[in-house]
Amino acid sequence: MKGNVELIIDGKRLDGRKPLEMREVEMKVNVVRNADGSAYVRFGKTIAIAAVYGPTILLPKHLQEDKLLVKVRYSMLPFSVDERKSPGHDRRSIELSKVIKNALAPAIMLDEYPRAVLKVYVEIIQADGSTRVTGTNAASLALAMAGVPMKDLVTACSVGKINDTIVLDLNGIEDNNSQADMAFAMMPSKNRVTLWQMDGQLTKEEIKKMIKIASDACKKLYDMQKKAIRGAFK
Amino acid sequence: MKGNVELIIDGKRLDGRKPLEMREVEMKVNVVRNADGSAYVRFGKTIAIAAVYGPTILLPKHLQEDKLLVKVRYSMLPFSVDERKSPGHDRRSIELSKVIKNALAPAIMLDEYPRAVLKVYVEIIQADGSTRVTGTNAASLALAMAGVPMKDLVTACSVGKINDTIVLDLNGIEDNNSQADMAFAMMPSKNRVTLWQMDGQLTKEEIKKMIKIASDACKKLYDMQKKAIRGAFK
Amino acid sequence: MKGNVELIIDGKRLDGRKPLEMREVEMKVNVVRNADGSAYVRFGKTIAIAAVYGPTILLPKHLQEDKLLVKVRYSMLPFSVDERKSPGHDRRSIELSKVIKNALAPAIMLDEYPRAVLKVYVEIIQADGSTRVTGTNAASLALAMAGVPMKDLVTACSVGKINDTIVLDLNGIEDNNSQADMAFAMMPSKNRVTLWQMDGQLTKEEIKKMIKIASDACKKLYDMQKKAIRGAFK
Amino acid sequence: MMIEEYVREVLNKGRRIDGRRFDEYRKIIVEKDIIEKAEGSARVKLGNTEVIAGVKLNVLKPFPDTPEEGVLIVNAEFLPIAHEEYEPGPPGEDEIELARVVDRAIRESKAIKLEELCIEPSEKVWGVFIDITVINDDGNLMDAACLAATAALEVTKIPKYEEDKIIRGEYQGKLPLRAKPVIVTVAKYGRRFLVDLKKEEEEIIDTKVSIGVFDGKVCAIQKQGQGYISLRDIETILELALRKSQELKKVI
Amino acid sequence: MMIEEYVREVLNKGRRIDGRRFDEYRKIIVEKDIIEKAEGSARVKLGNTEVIAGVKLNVLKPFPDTPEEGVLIVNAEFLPIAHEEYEPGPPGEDEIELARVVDRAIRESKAIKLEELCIEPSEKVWGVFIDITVINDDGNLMDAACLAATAALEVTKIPKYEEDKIIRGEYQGKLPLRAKPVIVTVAKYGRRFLVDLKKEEEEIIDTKVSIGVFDGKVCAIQKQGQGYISLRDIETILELALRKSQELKKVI
Amino acid sequence: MMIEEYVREVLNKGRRIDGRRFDEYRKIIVEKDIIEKAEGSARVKLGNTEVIAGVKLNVLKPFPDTPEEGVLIVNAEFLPIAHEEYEPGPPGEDEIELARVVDRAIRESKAIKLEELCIEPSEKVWGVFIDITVINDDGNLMDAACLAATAALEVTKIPKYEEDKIIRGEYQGKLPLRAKPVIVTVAKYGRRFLVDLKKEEEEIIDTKVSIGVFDGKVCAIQKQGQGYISLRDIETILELALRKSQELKKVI
Repeated sequence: MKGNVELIIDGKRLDGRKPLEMREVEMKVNVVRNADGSAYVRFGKTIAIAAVYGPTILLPKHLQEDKLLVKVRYSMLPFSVDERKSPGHDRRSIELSKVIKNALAPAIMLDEYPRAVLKVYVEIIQADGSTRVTGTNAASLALAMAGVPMKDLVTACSVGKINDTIVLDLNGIEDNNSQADMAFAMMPSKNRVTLWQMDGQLTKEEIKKMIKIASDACKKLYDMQKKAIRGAFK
Repeated sequence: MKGNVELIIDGKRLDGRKPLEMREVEMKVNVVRNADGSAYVRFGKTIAIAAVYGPTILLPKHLQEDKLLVKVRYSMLPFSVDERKSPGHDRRSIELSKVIKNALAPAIMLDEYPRAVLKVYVEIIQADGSTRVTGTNAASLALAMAGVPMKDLVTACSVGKINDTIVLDLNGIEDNNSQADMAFAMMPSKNRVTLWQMDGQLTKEEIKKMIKIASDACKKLYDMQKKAIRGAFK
Repeated sequence: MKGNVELIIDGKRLDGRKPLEMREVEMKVNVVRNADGSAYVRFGKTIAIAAVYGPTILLPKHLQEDKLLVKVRYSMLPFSVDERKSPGHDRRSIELSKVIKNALAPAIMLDEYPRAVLKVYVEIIQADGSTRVTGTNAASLALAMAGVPMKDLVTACSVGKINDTIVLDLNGIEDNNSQADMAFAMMPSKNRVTLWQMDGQLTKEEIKKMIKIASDACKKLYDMQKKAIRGAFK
Repeated sequence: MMIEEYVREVLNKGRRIDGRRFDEYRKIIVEKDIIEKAEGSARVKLGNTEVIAGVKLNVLKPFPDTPEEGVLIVNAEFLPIAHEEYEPGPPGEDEIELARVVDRAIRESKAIKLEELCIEPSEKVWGVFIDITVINDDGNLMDAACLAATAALEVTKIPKYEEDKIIRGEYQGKLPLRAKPVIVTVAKYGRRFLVDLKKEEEEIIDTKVSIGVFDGKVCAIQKQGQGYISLRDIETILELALRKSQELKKVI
Repeated sequence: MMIEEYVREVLNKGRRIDGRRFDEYRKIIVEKDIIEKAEGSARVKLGNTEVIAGVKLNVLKPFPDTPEEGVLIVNAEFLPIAHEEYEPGPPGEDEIELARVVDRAIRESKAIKLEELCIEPSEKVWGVFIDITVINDDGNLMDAACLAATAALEVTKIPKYEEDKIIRGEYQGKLPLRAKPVIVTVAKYGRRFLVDLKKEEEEIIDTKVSIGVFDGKVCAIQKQGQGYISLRDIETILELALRKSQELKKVI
Repeated sequence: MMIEEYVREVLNKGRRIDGRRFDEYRKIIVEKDIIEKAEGSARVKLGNTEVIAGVKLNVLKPFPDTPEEGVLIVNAEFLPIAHEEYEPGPPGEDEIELARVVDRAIRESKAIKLEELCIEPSEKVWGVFIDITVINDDGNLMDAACLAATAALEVTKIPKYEEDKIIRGEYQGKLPLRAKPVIVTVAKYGRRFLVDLKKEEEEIIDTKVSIGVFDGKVCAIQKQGQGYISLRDIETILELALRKSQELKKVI
């Protein structure tokens, strides 16, 4: 079915955006009082809350490693999607938890916390496409607010191909009907890519073009992240 | 549907009882040879066996607390009900295990066994209403037989409202069609209430009346419990 | 249905064998490079791979015993059977794992490895009857290749009754339609029986006759096992 | 330990750590319709405690003994973000108890007109799934959860259903309701009765009774914790719960 | 350790700790129809070992390869009340083995006339669920379990079935039976063969063979434990099992 | 530790522990149709890494949004025989990731003509179950798994289906295919790019990107591991993957 749905009419996407336009983005920090760090990120109707607990000593002892163990858990609330999702960790959530962990870990100074564990939870409150990148942005902010030493923030966005057009920040209907969709995250100040996933059909040239669009978008989002953090310390 | 079934005809309940009449009650102790303490309690066709193991040292060490940890598990045997119940702990059993634990714990001298665990198992052999209170009575007897130091026995019964009449000791069909049913347990010699649950619709005055009936009934059951214990030491 | 299917026509079984003829047997050792010992055994279309890891120290400490703990896990690959078997350990696999463990343990010098654990995995790659005995033969070879000290090899075969005839080495269709089938394993050099299971209907005399056939067959298989081991050290 | 002793000391002096009266709730904020994807939703803040309830409707086969009635399912999850001691995994006894007590308050008060949710007798009825998720736990989850559930039901709409298909995002009307149950949890500390415990208070007070109330009547009772109440406390607890329920009802 | 040594010492002297002969069962008590809610039930006491079996009937879809036959399901649970080492949880290998061996003894002896349990070919047949629950474990659960299962089947009635509904508590007749299988478990200690081990004996004897018997024929064999028997033991074991099965059959 | 240091030392000198070039695969052996019971199967050896993929076909209800299309299900299991660290149990995150990336490579390249697998619209379609089992893990399971899956699909036949029944062992024709996707996993160590890591290399290299390729196009990308790549590495990685994919395609 993919690619058969008309998603761009007169150069505009169904929600009125231009191809390379992001949805409205909102970022807030310290939204979960009990957590050591937390953040709320909204891309259009996609809403993620992330919270960080730790680092704390990992027990039992025989599981300890010589660097910080990062645990990430991504999940979607039952009412975040059209058809109620029954609670519990499905295969998709397990994969995305791993992918987000691998997106964040390169930015964390893992060596500073031997024998410790850090818990990062990403809850998707509402899902309208691009949940993993929205969640990654929230998790990165939550880590920063928790005071976890980081080499840089991690900033993420999605880019895709719909109706033969490359677009930024896919929403739900675009995601479901895309010819290709790519999730991407980087440490913007160092051009280091930490998350890169794609499914669909693309040529090498298309991929290169999309990477350029995604990395440019990340730089804008990076400024918003930094602003959200600064706001908390005002 | 509740309340539409005729359960009281000419002042008599379907099993011939008067509204405030209990079913035949039978109590036996030391029914499970391997257990440190055990008891059998029957209210009409509702049969519960409870057994206690412990207190024993809680392992691993990091789970130890400075007072006795009481674990309670209530379950119904597969053939105890009309439609076979598949084995395993369902949500109802988990809630009732907690409720029974909270009914028993106030009577146990928890401080006397730091770092220890006590296991209380309640098996419903046959279910015809009022299983949680029948099980609570059995568990209380089993604790006493196991020599666990207690402030008092815990004694339990159910009271409900059917066909606008308040009745004592609901059986299965009454429970399923009641306007309200209440489970109640107390330490009778001290008038201390340790279990109190209700669902249905009641006014404050009705509740007060039911509590009076339940606490009076508990005092009679208390005598039977004491008699069962004394019998074991004759 | 059992016993109604014609499985022997003109004295020949459906695959052309005579009643007391085994299927083609193939045995190879060291088929899994990472394992401490491994083997492949094929009885006709039934294929088993076994691998052994250990003995290693058993952790956590409080689980240690004064002799070697042998863990066996038998399982069938999803595509090994006509109707795909979904992954995971079902009741049949749990029973067979125990039965194979009890077939192997008497041959292992358990006292030589206090506080240790030995892991034996049996994977059925393709199932066409007699999988537990094929797996037992493979596991025994894998143990020998792992250098686990043994009193003798364990050798196994199946024998059954179909169309009122006693037959050796049941295949899948014979197994499903047998009047009786028996799984048998022994330490051949000492006439010690370590696995003996039967279901069906048999007289004492029939059982004695079948045991004779099975033990004779085991002695032939024993020579093949020894040959496979010797081949590995050539 | 230090905190526990401090909380006790303050309580023993007849005060609470945040200066409230014993029968006073923290500030309550109720926001409705916050999740567009849900058929109904609400966020409730009780001080720092935050709970979101979402309602989803689905078409189900009815139970055989009520072939013409909709089905109510209540589920609760203490999200691991909500407290450092919460771990992901299957629901624990506290989550199950909370869900079941809220379920009873809604079911027994007949808050939802389930009899109007039949699509085809014995075959198809609406299933009303209420999912309660705890975002931050600073105590008194039970009252917050019931508030959130009731508030979410208030704004729940029934999706269009055409040719055996649910059309998500389009609606045929509001979920028919009859009552607005609330739960008031009354705790006992020494001889005093408190409402709306903060987390620190819950750590040291192990006797609570949750009372479900609607229209001045009681529809659910659940004694909680490893403590006891006296027989003569019962009336006090009921009266306090009935009184405070009036306040709670107003905020929905 | 002390107890184990004592048990060994007594056995080595040719006696048993409770004074029985090697081929002697403890006192067997069988009570039938003890659970009114079950379609059939029995309690078996073998000395201090106590097992309850309950039979429930349900209407099921038959297996595709036997569209006109009822379905037999046997399940076993070692209740946590039965021994201090039993924990609640999913069934362990011992529970599964026990259930499967009893299942085979009943199935292979064709004890139940499953072919008479068809309601509507390929659509509806009776499912016979036998649940074996261990109340107290003082050894030899296998023989006690099969006795309880067979005794429960003896008194099992088929519920009335009208207009696609089971009417619990009313019956259309007895479950049709063909055989009364029993299991005799023979243990080997040194050169001796024993029946009906007590728990203390099971701790030190790790070679057992369970033999299912009906009408003088064998319908199930299961060697258990991490020991071995000699080829020449087989006849002795079979003869002992066949002989003792006569006794067991009488008590049902 | 010693081994890890050795592997690093060799890599730092611009060589690999088994003497291969950085862009060189180990010897690849592909055997097809090795499991008669499967509708399709293949064994792939990448050096000492061994993977078996089996394909089973079953009749399923289609997804509501694709009522005329067959269903693809990919599952992976790292058998406990394959490595001393693999334990039996539910699939872990590595097994799930591997299955899902192979699934995407096959699905997005439209390798299987799912639209030709409809038996009865909205009711019955063929379900294609690909089970990937790792027999021995010596690194680079991803590439080996995709090779095995694609090779197994190449020889998969559709069973006969008559009167609502699958006739196992008889076939109506080949599974209709459109593409042969392969996965090339490129790893980065320092400034070097490697393919086909051995297990010892995987222990020290924590940055990998798996690229699914078919007909010169990319159909799946998955960055793995707790490392990062630079923006400018992307082109290098894509080119290396596209180049090596030609080789892999030939061995199927």
